[in-house]
Amino acid sequence: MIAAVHLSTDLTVWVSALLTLMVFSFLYRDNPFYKVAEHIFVGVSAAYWMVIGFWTTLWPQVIVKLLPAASRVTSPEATPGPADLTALAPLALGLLMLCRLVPSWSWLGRWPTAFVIGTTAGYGLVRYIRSDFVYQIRATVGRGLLPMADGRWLWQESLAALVILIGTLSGIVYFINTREHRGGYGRIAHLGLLFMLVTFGASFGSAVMARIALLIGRFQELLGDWLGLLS
Amino acid sequence: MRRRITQIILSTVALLLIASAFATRPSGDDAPVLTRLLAFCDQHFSVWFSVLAVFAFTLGGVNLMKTHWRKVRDRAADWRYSLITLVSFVTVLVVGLAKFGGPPGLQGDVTAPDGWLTGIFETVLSPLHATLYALLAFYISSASFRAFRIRSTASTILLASALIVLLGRIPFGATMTAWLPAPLTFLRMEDLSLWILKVPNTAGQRAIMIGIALGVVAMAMRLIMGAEKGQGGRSGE
Amino acid sequence: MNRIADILVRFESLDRRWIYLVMALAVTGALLSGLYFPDRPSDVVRPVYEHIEALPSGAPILLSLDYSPSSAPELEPMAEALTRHALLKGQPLCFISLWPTGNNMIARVVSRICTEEFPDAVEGRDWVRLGFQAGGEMLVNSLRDSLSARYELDMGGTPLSDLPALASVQGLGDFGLILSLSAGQPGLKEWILYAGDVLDVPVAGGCTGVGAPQFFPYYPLQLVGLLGALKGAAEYEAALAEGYPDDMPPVMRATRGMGPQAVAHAVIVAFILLGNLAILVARRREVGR
Amino acid sequence: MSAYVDPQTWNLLLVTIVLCGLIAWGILRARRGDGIRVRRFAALAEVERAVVAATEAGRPVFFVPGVRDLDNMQTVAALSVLAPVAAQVARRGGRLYVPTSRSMVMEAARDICRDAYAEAGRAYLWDDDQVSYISDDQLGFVARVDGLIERQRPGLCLFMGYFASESLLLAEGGHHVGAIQIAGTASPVQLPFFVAACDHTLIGEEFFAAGASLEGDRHMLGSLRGQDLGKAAAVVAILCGVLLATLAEVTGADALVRLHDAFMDIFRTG
Repeated sequence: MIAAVHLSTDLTVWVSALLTLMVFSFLYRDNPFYKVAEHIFVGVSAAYWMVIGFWTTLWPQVIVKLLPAASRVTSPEATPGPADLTALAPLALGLLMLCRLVPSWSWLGRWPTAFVIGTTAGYGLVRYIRSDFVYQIRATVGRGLLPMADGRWLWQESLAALVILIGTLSGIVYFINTREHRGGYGRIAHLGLLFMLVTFGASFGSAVMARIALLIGRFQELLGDWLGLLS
Repeated sequence: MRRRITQIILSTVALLLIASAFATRPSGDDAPVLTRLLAFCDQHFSVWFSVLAVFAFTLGGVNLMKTHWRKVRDRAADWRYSLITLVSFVTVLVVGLAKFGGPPGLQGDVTAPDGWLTGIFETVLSPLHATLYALLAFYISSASFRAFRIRSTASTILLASALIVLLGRIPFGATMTAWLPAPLTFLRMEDLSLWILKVPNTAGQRAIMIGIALGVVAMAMRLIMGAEKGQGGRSGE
Repeated sequence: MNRIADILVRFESLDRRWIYLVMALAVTGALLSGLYFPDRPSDVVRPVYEHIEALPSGAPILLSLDYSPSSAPELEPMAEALTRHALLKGQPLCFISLWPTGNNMIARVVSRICTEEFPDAVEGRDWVRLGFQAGGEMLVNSLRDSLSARYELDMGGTPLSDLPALASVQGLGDFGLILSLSAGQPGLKEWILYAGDVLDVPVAGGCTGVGAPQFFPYYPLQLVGLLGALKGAAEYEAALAEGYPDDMPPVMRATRGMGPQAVAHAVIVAFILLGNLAILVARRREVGR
Repeated sequence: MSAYVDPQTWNLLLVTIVLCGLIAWGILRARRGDGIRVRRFAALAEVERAVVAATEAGRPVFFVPGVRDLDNMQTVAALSVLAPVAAQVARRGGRLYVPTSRSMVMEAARDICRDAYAEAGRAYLWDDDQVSYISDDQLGFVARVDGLIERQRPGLCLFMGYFASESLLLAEGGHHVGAIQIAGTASPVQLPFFVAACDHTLIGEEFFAAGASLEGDRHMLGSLRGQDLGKAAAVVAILCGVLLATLAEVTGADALVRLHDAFMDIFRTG
C-alpha cells in the first residue's frame, strides 16, 4: 500500500509543492515564507486578470470591432467584417474610468461608475423580482397544504409544505425592520430566527465537505505528484 | 452640475433597462422607435459593462503597482516583499500580453496549453489558490470546535442541524441508522439530512431571498431617485 | 475518572493548532490507505442524469465552468463526469466560463476527458470551447439572443458558423440544457436569473458544499437538479456507472475522494462532541462547588 | 399597447409596479419628514462600544467592505455603514484601515474616510494609503488581509458586504488576534460562518437596514418602510395562495379552482 518515497524530478512540481508548503506554514504562524507566497500571489493574480481580460474581452469587443483587420493578428485565416462603431462607447467610458489615475481628472471617473451601477440596478431589479420574489411565492404556495393523489392524502408532502410555509412566513416576519420584536409578534420573529439557524447549521455542515475536498486535493498533490507515495 | 450628470447617467441607464424587460421585441424596421431603442440598450449595455470590467482590472493593477512602487522607492517597512509583488506582476503581464510560448506570434489563445502563461498558472497560481482555500479545511474544523457548543436553544439548534448534515454525508452516519425499520426509514441519517436541506433549509433560505430581493429593489429605487449616499462620498463634487 | 475529567476540561481551551495537526494526520492516513465507499444517486442528483438521457440526440449542452483552481477538487470531478456523459450519449458540449480562470479549467477537462478518453471525438463536432469573457451576469445576458454577440470565434480561432456542434444554436434558449458548475458568484445563480427564468431553458448545475443549501429553494421549479459537493459528484459517478457499466473506469475521481472525506468528517464530529462534553463536565464541577 | 409592452410580462410588470410603488411612496413620505423608527440591532449597538475599546487599547479598526465591486448592492450598503463608522473612529482619534479588492471601491472608500476625518477636524490623522487596493483576486486579497490583521492586530474588525469563502478565513484571522468582530452580509452562503465565528452578525436584510439606522438617513428609512410593506404583501399573497390552493385541492369545486388559477396567474412563471 505505502510505497517508498519517489521524489519528483520535475521542477514545476517542486515549485508548486514548495509554494503549497509556504502557504500551509501560516497555520503555525505568520512568517517570511508565507509573506513571500502572499506577495507573489497578489502580483501574479492581478496581472493574470488583466491579461485574460485584455485578450478575451477587450481584444474582440473593442479592438477587433473598431479595427476589423486586427483579427488577423490572432487568427490569420479570419475574414474581417465591417467596423462596428458602437464599440467607441465602451472605449470612451473605459478611458474615462482610467481618468481616476490622475487626481485632478478623477471626477470624470464617476460617469463610467454611474453607468456600471445603473446597469446593475436596472437589470437586477427585474431579475430579482422575477426569480427571488415571484417564483418563490409560487413555489411556497405549491399545491397547498393538503396535496392528494388518487384520492389519497400525501402526508409527507403535506408536512413538508406546512414546515416550509411556517418557516418562510416567520422568517419574512423576522426581517421586518420597522417594528420592534415584542409580544406575540416577537415570538413569530423568533421562530423565524430559529428556522434560519437550522439553515445556517445545515450550510455549515455542508460546507465542511467542501473544505475537506480542497485539503484532500492539496495532499494528493503533495503525497502523490511530489513524494510519489500514492499509487 | 457634475453630480447631476452622474445622476442622470445612472437613472437613465437603469430606467431604460427596466423598461426593456417589459418591452415587445421589435420585429422588422417598422417597429416603434422606442422598442428598437430599448432592444439596442438591452443588447449593448451588457457588452459595454463587460468591457468596463476589464478597464476596472486595469485600474486595479495600476493602483497596485503605484502602492507597491511607492513602498519600494521610500524603502518603507517590508519593501522587499513589495518588490516581489512588482516583479511577479510585471513578469506575468509581459508573458501574457506577448503570448510567450504557444502558437507563433500573437496567434491563438492566450491560455494555449504550451503557453508560458498556462505554465505560470499551473505551477504558481493554481497551487497558491488551492492551498489558500485548503487552509479553510483547518479553519472550519477549529471554528466548528469553537462555535458548536450547547449554550442556548439557538446554539443547540445550530449544532443539531450541522451534525445531522455532517453525518448524512458520510457512510458512517448511514450505518449508524441503517437498523431503523421500514416505517421509520425517513429518520435514516442520509434521508434526514436531505430532508433538512430540502425543507427547513429551503424555508430559511427563501425568507432570506425574498428579503434580499426587496433589498435589491429598494437599493435600485434609491439609486434611481438619487437618494443613495453610499456610492462615492461627497467630496470633489 | 477525575483524570479524564481534568483532561476534558483542559480540552475546552485547546490550542487550535492541535486540531490542525490531527486533521492533517487523519487525511494523510486515509489517503495512504486508499479506502473508498460506493454511493447511490439521491433524488436531487438523478434528475440531472435523467434529463441528459432524455435529450434528443444532437441537442447541444452548455457547460459553464465557473470556478478557479481553488474549488477544482470539488467541481472538476463533476465536470469530468458530465463531459463523459455528454460524449457517451452524443450530445455536443459547449464549454464556457464566467470566471477569468475558466480557460485554464476548460483546458484541463478537455485534455483529460475529450482528447484522452475519447480519441474519436472531434473538436467542433463533439465539443466546442468558447471560453471566458468578462462581465459575469452581463455576459449571460448578452448571449441570450445570440452567441455571436460576444463570441465571433471559438478559443481556437474558428468562426462559430463553421462549428457543426452549434449549427442548431442561435442564443442560449436553443440549448437542450444549461449546466453551471459554480464556486460562487457569478455562477449557477446568475444562469438561473439571467438565462433559465428568462428564456425557459432548463438549467441544472453543480456547486461546492458551501453553496449547495442556497440552491434548494430553486429546486425543482427553476432548477432541474443539483450536484452538491464531492458527494454530489460521487453520486453522479454512481449513476453513470449504473447506466454505462462498460465505458467507465472502475473507481472514479469523486468516489475515491469520499474515503478521506468520511474520516475527516468523523474527526470533526468527534471534536465537536468532545468540546461539548468538556463544557458539561466543567459545568457540573462548578455546580459541585 | 402590445406594440410596446410584451403581453407575456404583464404579471411581472404588475408586481414590479406594486413593489417599486411601495418603496417610492416610502421614500417620498420620508422626504416630507415622516418619522420612521428602525428596530434596535444588537450588532450595531456594539460597534460604538467596540470602537471606543479598540481606540483606548491603541489598536486600529479594520473595515473590510466585501470583495465585490461598486455594482454590487452589498458593496454600496457596506459603504453606507463605513461612513458613520469612519466618523466614530475619527472622533476618537483612532486609526482605520480599509483594505479593498476593487479599485473603484477604493476610490469611493477614500472619499468617504477623508471626509469623515475632515469633518471630525482630524484630517491630519488621515492618510489615503489606509484605504488600499489589494487584488481583484479574492484569495490574493484575503491572503494579504489576513497577513495585515496578524501584523496590525486590530481591536475591532468589521466585515461588511459581499463575501465568498474568505468569510471564515477573515473571521478566524481576526479571532486569532483577539479582535471583536462584527459582520454584516446578505450572502446567504457565508452567513453561517459569520454567525459561528463573529461576535455579532447582521443577517441578510438587517444589513441593508443597518446603514439607515446608523446614519439616520431619511431616504434609507423611507425605503425600509416600503420594503416592509413589500414583505407584508408577500406574506398576505402566500397566505391567500395557500388557502385557495388547499381549498381547491380538497373540494375540487370548479369556482374555487378557477379563483385559485386566476390568483396564481399573478405569480405565473415561465
